[in-house]
Amino acid sequence: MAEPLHALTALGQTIPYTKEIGPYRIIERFDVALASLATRKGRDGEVRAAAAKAGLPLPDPARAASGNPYSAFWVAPDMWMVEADFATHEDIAALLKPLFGEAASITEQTDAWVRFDITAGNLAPLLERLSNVDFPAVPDGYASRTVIEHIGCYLIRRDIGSVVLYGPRSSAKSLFHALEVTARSLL
Amino acid sequence: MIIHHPILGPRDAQEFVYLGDASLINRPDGLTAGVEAFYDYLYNRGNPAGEHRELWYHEQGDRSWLVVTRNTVTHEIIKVELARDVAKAAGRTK
Amino acid sequence: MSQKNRISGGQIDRSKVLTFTFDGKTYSGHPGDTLASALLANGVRLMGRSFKYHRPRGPISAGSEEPNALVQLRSGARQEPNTRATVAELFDGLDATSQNRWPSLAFDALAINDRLNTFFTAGFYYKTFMWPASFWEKVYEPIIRRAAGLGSLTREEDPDEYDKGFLHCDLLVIGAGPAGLMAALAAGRAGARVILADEDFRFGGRLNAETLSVGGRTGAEWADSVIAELAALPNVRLMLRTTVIGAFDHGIYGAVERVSDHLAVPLEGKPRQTLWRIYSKRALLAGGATERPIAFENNDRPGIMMAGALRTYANRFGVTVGERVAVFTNNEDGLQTARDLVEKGVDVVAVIDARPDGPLLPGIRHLKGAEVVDAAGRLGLKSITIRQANGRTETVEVSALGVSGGWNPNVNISSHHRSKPVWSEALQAFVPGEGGPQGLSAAGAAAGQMSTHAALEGGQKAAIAALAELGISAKADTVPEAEDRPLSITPKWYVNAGKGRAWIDPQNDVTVKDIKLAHKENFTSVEHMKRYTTLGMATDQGKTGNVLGLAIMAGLTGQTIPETGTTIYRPPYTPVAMGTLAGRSRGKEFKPFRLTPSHKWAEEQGAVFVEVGMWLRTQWLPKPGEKHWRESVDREVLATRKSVGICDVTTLGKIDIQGTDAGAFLDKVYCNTFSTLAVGRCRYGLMLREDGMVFDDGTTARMGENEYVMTTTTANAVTVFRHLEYCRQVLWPDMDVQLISTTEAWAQFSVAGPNARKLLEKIVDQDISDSAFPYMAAGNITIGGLRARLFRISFSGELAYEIAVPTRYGDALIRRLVEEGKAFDAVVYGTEALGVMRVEKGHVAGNELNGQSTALNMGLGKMVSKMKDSIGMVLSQREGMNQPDGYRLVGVKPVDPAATLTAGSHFLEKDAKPVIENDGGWLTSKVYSPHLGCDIALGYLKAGDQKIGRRMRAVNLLAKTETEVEIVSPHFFDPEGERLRG
Amino acid sequence: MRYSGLRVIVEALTGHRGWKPVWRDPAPQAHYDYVIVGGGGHGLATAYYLAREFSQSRIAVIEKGYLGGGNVGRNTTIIRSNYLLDGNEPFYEFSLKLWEGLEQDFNYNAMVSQRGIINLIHTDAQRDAFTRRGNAMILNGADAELLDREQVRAMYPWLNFDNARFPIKGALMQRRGGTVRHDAVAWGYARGADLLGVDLIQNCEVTGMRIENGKVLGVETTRGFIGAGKVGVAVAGSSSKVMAHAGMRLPIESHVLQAFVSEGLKPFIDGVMTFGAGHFYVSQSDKGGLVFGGDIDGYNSYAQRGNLPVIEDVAEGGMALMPSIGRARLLRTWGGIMDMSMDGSPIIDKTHVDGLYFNGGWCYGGFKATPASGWCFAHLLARDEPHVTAKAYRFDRFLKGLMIDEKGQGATPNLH
Repeated sequence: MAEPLHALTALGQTIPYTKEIGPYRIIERFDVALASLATRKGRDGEVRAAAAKAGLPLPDPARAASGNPYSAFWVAPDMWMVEADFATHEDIAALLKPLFGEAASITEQTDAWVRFDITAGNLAPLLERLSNVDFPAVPDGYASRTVIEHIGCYLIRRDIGSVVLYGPRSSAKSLFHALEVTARSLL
Repeated sequence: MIIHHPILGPRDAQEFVYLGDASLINRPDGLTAGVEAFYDYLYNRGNPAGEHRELWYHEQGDRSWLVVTRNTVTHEIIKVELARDVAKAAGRTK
Repeated sequence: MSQKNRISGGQIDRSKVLTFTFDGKTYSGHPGDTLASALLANGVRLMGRSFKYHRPRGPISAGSEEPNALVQLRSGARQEPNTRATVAELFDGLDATSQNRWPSLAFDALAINDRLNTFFTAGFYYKTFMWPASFWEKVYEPIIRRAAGLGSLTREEDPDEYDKGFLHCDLLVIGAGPAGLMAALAAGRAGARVILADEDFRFGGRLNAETLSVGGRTGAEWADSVIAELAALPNVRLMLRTTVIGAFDHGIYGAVERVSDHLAVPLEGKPRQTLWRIYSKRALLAGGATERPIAFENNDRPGIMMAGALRTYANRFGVTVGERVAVFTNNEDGLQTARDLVEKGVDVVAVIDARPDGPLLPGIRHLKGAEVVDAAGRLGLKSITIRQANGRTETVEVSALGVSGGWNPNVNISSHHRSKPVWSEALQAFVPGEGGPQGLSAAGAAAGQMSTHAALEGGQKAAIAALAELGISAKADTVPEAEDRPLSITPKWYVNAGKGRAWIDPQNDVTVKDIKLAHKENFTSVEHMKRYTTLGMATDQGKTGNVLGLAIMAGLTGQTIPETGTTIYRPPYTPVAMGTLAGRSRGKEFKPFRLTPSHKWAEEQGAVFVEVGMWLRTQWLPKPGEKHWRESVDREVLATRKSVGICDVTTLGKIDIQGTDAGAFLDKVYCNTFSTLAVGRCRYGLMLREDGMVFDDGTTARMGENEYVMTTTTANAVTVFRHLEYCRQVLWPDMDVQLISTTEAWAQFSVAGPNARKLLEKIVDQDISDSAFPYMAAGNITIGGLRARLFRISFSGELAYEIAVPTRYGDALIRRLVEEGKAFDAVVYGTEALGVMRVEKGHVAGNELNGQSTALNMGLGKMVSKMKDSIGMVLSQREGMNQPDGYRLVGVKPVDPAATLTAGSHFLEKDAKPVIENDGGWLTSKVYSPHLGCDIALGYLKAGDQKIGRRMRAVNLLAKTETEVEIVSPHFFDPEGERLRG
Repeated sequence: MRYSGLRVIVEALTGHRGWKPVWRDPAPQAHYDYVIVGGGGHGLATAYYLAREFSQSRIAVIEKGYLGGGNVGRNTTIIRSNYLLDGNEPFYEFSLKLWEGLEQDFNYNAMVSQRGIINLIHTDAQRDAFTRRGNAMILNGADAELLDREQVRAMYPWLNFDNARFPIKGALMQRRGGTVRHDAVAWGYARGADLLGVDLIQNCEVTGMRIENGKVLGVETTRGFIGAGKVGVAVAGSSSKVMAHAGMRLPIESHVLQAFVSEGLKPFIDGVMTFGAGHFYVSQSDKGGLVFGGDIDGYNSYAQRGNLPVIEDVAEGGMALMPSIGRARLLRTWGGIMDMSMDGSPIIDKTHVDGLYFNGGWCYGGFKATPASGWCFAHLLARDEPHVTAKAYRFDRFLKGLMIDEKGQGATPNLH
């Protein structure tokens, strides 16, 4: 058996990238496994039961919820994106499938996305220049798809000073560039 | 424009892709209906100046297809429904 | 030069001196000045030239409605044409030049147009310049174009950055005058989310220009105190230098913040301007009013301006426009200018009051029932001629004249949804009408509440009412006391005197005569009048002149003014820089990049990249010494066909389709059948639009009983996904199908060529022998234990696989393939070689999948199953799409192998003339085939299937070339497909 | 009255006393041989050619608002015949030829200015497509040239050649393309028609159609019933509304198309240019304004106004292509209502109602089509058979599968 393949981050590095711009901190996350989970027709009850058993929250629309070992955010009716620690759950889809059997459709999504965790005292000035989400008004745990400089992303508000952005992996550099120049314009 | 998404609340219409008249829901059955029926279904439109039921897709959102009832003269939006619900109510199944 | 017209007072910082230049001459001013106020302080009245007659002009206003004092601000790449001197904030080192004149502002050769004005009436150009026809482009038009235009644009890239953003509020208050301030205060105190935006660089609106008192303090002081309170409220956002440009649907407003225009150069990293998209639940228009002139002969002399502007310069900027001043008014407001100027010690020689009666101003020569009939002083006002009530005329020397014909509420934004403003007899002006933008109300002068008290009260009321609709209760505080005098206006539009010209639209040189001519020629509807005379089409969009013009037209037609109506108010409220509307989407950032998993590796190899939609793909990889791209591409093709080649095909769309109805679903969306596909197998699928045309194609694999992986073309990945969601939600809502895109989740490489299997066997952990993994097999495998996917499919016609790993491992996989491939002289090939091999094989791609072609056109007609209902099946049977002589896909070879082909060339029979009747079709895709050693092409040829073996001409009339070609089967290479099964 | 340079001089020297109304304002008569519904460019041109080329008389044009108040007065004034498909190209080339002689023909200077139009090429596939198109144009008797990158650079060196997201690789050029002063087209045809005895009736809206035994007898209007031998409807933008009076549903949707003009500038762009990698086209008017536009807003609308996203989209395309226009200011935006048809091409055809004829579905092509549209519609009205260049513009092409789909988008009007 051949030796394992090495991995590259979405920004093309061997180790994830962190950038500090004044009060803004942009951290590329490389340690989160992702899979989509969609309930099959009429199997909602089974899915919720299995999820509860697995320690997998299934938040309401436009919400994210963290759990152990799984966290999740809502992406579409009857569909969530499930997050887990990459080190222990790299093959997240394979780990989830037995838990749900034929009651859910599960698809690996880990490398479809680049994830940036952004922090600052108050992220409103940055995000009001990037996204039409009413960031100061939405509650913590809010999760929504949004467009940033023509790039479709998922935005999760942890709190007023902390946000998680998932963007399409292939556009990681363009998205990072947008975050960078905007943050710099606020110094 | 702002579309009040039945699940997500007010969302900028920029996040949506427009298809057209919601009558497109009523697709004839290809094994029983003929060219005439499909021609009328696909090509002819009421195109009213006033209330118009139309299909919008929340591409930069939750990927729901919506039926939006909108006034084409004032752009006022009167009603927004999930297209799936409308289609089922219209008797569409598999 | 001394500021000889600087007088006492004003909101300028006299402790600091700013120096600036105008037309190369150096002047001084103070912080708080505009370019116009500073020039006037220095005794400069002449600031521009008019559009048509090149008449000398000075400012007529002190605001954004200015039509005359337009200058080129800054120089070099930052040169900024048509900037209003009246709103350009003065900064140290400001450098401005006058425009639309040659050789100089004081002497302009094209002022000859003014002498010839009698020929240049409204629309004269529609009646001449027609003979000879060819002279229009060659002679007349070039002259007109050179003379036309105002400022000039640099050809250099704009060096400044522009930004955009989104804001949300309960109440957007447009304008920070008395009404806006009271509204913001009421709403802010109630805890509502408020945005207060004002285009000026100082809050307060007219309060900054008046001496009147509010709540016992000067208006400006009161404004400052309100701003101080609002600034302390966290729920209030104050936006200075921010113009609300338009009302769009459902409470969305556009606003432009001039972040850096008051600086010589933007600060490092800061934008010049920001475009804000404001989402408001309610909005209040408190944009004030604009004073309008009274037209009289030569009323465009530099030094003649609005009475309110004269007052603004004196009160706010401490500037008098001249030593001897007169005022011409038809309403009470004009008298205030006289009072204030006298107060400032300016010599007010006369007040010419069109109103016959009423009280007289004490201590001033106040002529009742009088009018100004003429003005003299070409480069600057010297004197005016007055006609008194008794008919006696006299000429009075003055260097400035303030004119007030009344005030027009700034209804623009309330009419951006095309609702008509309504006429107020009392004000002799239009006020906002019904049916304006949802959620927008108006207050203050914008709503016709002309006194300060009315504005204060109106602003508060409007805010309380708007918030009540949102369930927010704001309480009414006592309104500070302020003047509350009536406007008392007597309509006066123009002075009917001699033969001279009286200007209505000064920039476009539209005079009373032009309106009369338009009437004579029956251009009497306001829109016809506007378009024929160009009234209101200048950079000020008729803010001062429009109402005057239509009132005069009403007089001529005998209609009332409301019957005559207004033209349409359109966004933007004031002109907006293109850069601001574009924001950061320019240059390389015009659209985001999508990079493939092998991008980093390919960059290291010096690959040439090509834009494919948003993607950058490797086009070819030149080896050292290769001079022409063909050398590289030929090598890549030959090496692949000889041994093995590797290509990144990640950009192809991948859609994961699961659910118990997944197979049935695919039978609906593909014209061929997938429900019968065995698990672990894949099949080529053809997708039609409902109109029966081919939409997309690709290979779809069945990975499990209820699990398929669909591939789409790179170009249609997004639209196919959208279409599938449509089918599953709208057409067949009960189907148990779940979709998600996995395009980016997997790095996928094609490994093609006789040695493809040998190469992969060195890498994958499983047995992939032909028996274990036959042609069209698909399955999950591992690479050193890492989960991966393998598909035995071929686009090149070779024994080929597509192997996929999670994207983060894609870089490693291409390096591994290249490393292990050395044993086989493997190459990595790009999109060019890919294209060569697919054309050799006769596979359709983008140029054939053009949305105008049927399965039949492509020779795939048999794929459309009539046994089941699928999208497009029925309408694909229409007669027009099934004609025997319709287009068919063919292969094309030059008869002379040395001859070249060009894609886009059309087919003609041997001796046929190049006319459309003889058009046989066209070459869709052309490549050079290193195997056949000549150019080959695919094409759509009428009845092509019946013309195999025929010789025709491929004609490129654009290059005037043609090539004799042989029509052949599109399958140039291994037509039996032995290799891919090998 | 005949217009000429001499007349202008004479009038100037005699105080402009002699100028006459450019058209009369007649009261509608009880009956006409032809009633043309729609006083826009196409309706006025139809009436003009009916009278002038087909020697018909007793013609009225009825207009709900003012003459030329629709899309002929709200567009980007571009004329060209650079179409691809056989159904379109002969028609638009016919139109371009009519433009070339129009002013002398109707004695009005509409400023027909053939300053050339280029469609920029950014990919090899685009070059292939434009080569196909250019050849089709020449085969149809039009002019076309394929320019390489350097030829484009020589014309417009200040385009974004060095830092472009989508590089400029060349262009398809039609030198005979250009611009026309749009209002003057309506006024020229109106004046010409009026001089030929056509009654131009403004502020007269159609409220119904009188149809008996499958034959049209006339139109009900806000100014009373007007009888007609034949009724020709040319009301693009409102086609569905008017034809509904005849009980018809059309293969048409109404959409808003915005257009834009900048402040006046000294000469900057000589010809017309379209950006192939973004939604942007531009020219400069004789007054100096940059006139530009992009795509329709994309949703059904009769509101004659658009929204911000398209304005931004167009500006982004403009800045990407011409980085030096950053400091030019957008002065005015406006919105016209387009008949967007199901294949992006127009309809000039009879209807199922005897004596009722239809002209519409012009999509983006309406202005440049004005002369040929008028001529071909007049031909159909007078002769009851389609003009040779317009024979493909039939209603039944959708039923028969003979769509004329230049963009290959199928039955999605907002994508054409």
